[in-house]
Amino acid sequence: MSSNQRMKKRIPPVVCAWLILCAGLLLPDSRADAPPDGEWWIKVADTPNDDGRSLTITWWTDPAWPADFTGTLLRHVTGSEGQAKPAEEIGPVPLVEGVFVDESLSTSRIYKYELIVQTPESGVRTLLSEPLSPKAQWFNREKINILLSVVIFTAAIVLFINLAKSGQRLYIRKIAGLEAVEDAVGRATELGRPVFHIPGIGTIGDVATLASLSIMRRVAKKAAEYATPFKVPCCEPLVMTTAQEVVKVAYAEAGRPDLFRPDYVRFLTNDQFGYAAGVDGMMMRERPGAILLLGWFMAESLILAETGNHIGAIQIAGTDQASQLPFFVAACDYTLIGEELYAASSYLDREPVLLGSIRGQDLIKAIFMVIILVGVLLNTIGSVSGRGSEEGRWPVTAKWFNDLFHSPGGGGE
Amino acid sequence: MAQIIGTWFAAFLTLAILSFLYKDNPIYKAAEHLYVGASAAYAVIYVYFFDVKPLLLERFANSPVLERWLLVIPGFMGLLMLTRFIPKYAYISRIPISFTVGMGAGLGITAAFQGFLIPQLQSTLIPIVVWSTNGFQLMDTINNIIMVVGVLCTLTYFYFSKPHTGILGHSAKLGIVYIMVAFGAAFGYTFMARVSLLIGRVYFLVHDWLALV
Amino acid sequence: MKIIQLLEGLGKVDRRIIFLLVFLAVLIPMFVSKTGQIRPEEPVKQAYAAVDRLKPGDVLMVSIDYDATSEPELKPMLEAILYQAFQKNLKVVMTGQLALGLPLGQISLDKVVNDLKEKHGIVKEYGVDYINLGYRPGYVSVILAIGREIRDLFQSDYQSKPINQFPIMEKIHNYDDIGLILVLAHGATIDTWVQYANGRFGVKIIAGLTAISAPDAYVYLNAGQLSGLIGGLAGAAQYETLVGVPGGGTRGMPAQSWSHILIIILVIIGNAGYFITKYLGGK
Amino acid sequence: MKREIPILITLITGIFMVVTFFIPHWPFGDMEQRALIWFSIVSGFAMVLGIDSLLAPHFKNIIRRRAGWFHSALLIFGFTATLIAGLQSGLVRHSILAGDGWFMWVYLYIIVPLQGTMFSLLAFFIASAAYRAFRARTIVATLLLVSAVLVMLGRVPIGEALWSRFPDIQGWIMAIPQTAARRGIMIGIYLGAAATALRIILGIEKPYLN
Repeated sequence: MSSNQRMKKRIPPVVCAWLILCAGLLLPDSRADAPPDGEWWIKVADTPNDDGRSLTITWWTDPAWPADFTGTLLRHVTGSEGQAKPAEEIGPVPLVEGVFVDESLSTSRIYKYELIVQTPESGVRTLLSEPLSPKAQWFNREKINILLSVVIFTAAIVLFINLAKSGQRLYIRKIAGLEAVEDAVGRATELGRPVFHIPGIGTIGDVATLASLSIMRRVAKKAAEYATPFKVPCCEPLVMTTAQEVVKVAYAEAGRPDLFRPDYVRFLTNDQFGYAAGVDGMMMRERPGAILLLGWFMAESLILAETGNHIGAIQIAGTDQASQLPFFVAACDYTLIGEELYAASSYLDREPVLLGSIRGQDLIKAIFMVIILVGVLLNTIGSVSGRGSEEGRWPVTAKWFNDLFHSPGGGGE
Repeated sequence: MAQIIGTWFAAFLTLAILSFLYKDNPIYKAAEHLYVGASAAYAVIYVYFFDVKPLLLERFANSPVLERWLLVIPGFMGLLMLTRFIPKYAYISRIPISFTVGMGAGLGITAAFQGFLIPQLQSTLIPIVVWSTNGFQLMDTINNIIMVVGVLCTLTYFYFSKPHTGILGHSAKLGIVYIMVAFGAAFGYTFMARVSLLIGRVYFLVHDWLALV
Repeated sequence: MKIIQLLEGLGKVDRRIIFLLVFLAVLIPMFVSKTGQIRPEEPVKQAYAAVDRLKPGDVLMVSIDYDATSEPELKPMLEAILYQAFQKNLKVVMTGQLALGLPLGQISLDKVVNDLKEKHGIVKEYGVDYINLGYRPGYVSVILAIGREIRDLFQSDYQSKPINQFPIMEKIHNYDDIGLILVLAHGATIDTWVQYANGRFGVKIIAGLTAISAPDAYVYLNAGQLSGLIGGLAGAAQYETLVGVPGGGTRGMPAQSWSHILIIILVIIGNAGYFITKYLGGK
Repeated sequence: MKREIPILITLITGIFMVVTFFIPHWPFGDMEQRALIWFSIVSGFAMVLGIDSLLAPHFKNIIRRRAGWFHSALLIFGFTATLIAGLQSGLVRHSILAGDGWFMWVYLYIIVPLQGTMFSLLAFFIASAAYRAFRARTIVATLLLVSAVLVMLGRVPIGEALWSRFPDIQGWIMAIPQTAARRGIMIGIYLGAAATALRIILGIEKPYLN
């Protein structure tokens, strides 16, 4: 049984382990439940998963009051050396809600909370909580599903990279745009015209720009072999400095370090449309034979692509900005849609290690599709059986399954 | 007074850029170079007054000691970047480059999962037969089916490690159908945005400059 | 044969003629046409309802996340919402994530305040009914700081006057005191507002976006992270119709109609020329 | 040595950024925003290199009176004028956003018209690109063309005058099929971005090193 099949055996258990682990750790925290004898109380607890600067105060008074009935909440602060400061009034709080999160506190102080309730029947009653000082947690439990996703993702990629190292022949489907890169540079050389590589307006922090730099290395090497001028106008200084290194290394690899001229890679301006104006001017005057538009683009994408089309250059575009892809599809000869841009470096080199990472990526995509199918099935049964109402729903698991993928800060509800 | 001169100068620059549509000409070339120069200086002013001064200098001046030493890291990395001016030591600049590339890559992984993958996966877990308290919802059912089929097929189009034949081939073909409909829609939707900008410029020429309307 | 050559020419019109037609399609309606009837869409109605639900005295925070390049689309939205907010006696707090957007926001603020005084006799006072807190760098850290305590980063307004002297700021500390946030953006800043302000602090957000970034925000509207979405100049015109104050959006719509019809005619002509060349041209 | 240290730095920084994402404790809690601020600081320094790379060739053009030196002079004039205006507003009027400062004049009457007009060229280019590219050569190309026309008709009052259902069709196309395809493309994009980032951290892909 080749390692491929054996590895296939191990996927289902990995997915199930993940689902169970996710569920186990995501059990809802303890909710404020009504005390048996209706006695009023106030409790202070450290807000979980925070940097230790906030406390959560919960209280129980009389649930029958109107929603907007308020009491006043006071905060008593004692410094680290024990000196008590005067009570600070936090302000009116709706009593029925029963919870308040106090922010921007400090881990080195101790806090006590006093709730003053003014009611016609029972006059003034005050509730005083236990003293507590906030603690910072070292792990954010709400992000457990993200941690597990990243771990599974990395495991899949590394697994397939090692698989590839052991000589496993790996397939990658044809990407038209990348096939055309080589003959685009060739055509520009025949016409004796330069090749432009336009890395877009992204910064070094954008992964699309990093992918563009990876492709730039292979294209620059080809241009060096054909001794064709290779121009890279940049819109961000950090990208320019990195691109200069990339092109220098590529020319050295092609054995033509002498041909490399630092002003091949030039910074134009940081402004999106100043850059477009400058590059359009360069295109009209230097008439490149091949233009590569790869990286992070915004609205200026069509200004560049339409001018390139007008001067008759072969244009290969690729970006991860879904909003700009329609314009590249309309104006360029080949377009790398989103993920095809990231697969480019693996495709052009066919290095087993890179192809392995593509296989790992596809495995995660397969897992995503399985999750969607399972989720859709559960939700459909839930919707049909419950006739839309909450309590009648048979697989209560549907809501629980959806909550597995709640992302704090991602706001997925 | 400054406003009148400004409006006339702005009108000249507007017409100079529009002349590029006819053909590349010295007036456009002049406006282009003026623009590249002015916008580069505008970037320098912007970066100094809104990035380096407040985030490094002012924060360094009035923040607690611990925060202050953390700021030394980017400041030091920035200085190392300037070694590129001396060809002999230019290789030292690889340190800040590798540092920023590492930071960008590290941020990229977690942001991808927290910011998009997990939430969007969650919003695709929808029923494909929709019942609500007042009975069967036909429209919602059709919409949800189209949504789920669309997401799955588009994902198969990006499947690299298997040839697109058989079921995978059909779903990839349906995927490219969805993609092209989405591209056409986005193209049509955004034409209005571009025209609005042209309306803004033409209104400036006609109203602020020539006061015809 | 002459006619076929002519018809084939339909497929190869020189691009400069197309450019001239586009220019005329925008220029002529400014002198001639009046706007057709505008019917507001669901996302725009939701945005209008989100503002309408606020009670007098509630706070509307406006974030100017655009600059001059997308002002033609977003300025009409800002002014229409400011009219609505001031007529409902809401408190308006303006800030922004793009430094050079703030002066443009201030110009619109002054314009609406003056119009209200001259045309409707409604007097709005700086520091009491509205305030402009100016720009603070840091982007994500600014959005998070407002969640904790707005004074962590905003001690003074855009003219560096201390904010505690202004009555409007007395009861404003963080998102709990803000009824609704209006984000006017031309790019990805809406993702950050949704991710942090709505995701982490649960404050309601409506977005006014350029037509180019509005398609991305449908996923947020669809998932309930946004309470309303105004997209492009059409969205601005629809919102102006709801508020009943015609402005840049309504004025621009005739030129939009003419240019859209023009591009559809061009596509039809292009295809006609293509098919004629393909089938008849061959003979 | 020139290869191993950068690879090591990228590895350590990358893993550090992933791990701190899960730690709320100070100083790791807001490491994300700290990183964004650090980016702008390092890029602030790199701006010096950028400006040198921009101005140096143009200075050479002027000194050597090469063809087009006048345009280079114009570029340098634009640069110095804006720099002086920025310093005047920033230092003399304490804020470059000051309404009556020189910088605001340069911004409103030079940068805004140039930026706005360059952006508005897109209205022309979209029309010529649509005319040339929207040809019903294949079924898929026809879909692109039909969906673009339907959405355009749904966006303008004249479209609605032709048939009242156009806006609803446009709304449906944008909300359902467009959202589905965009979500599929974006899931692919973010997975690809995460994989590329991982390859860079692990040193499998190092574009700027040999």
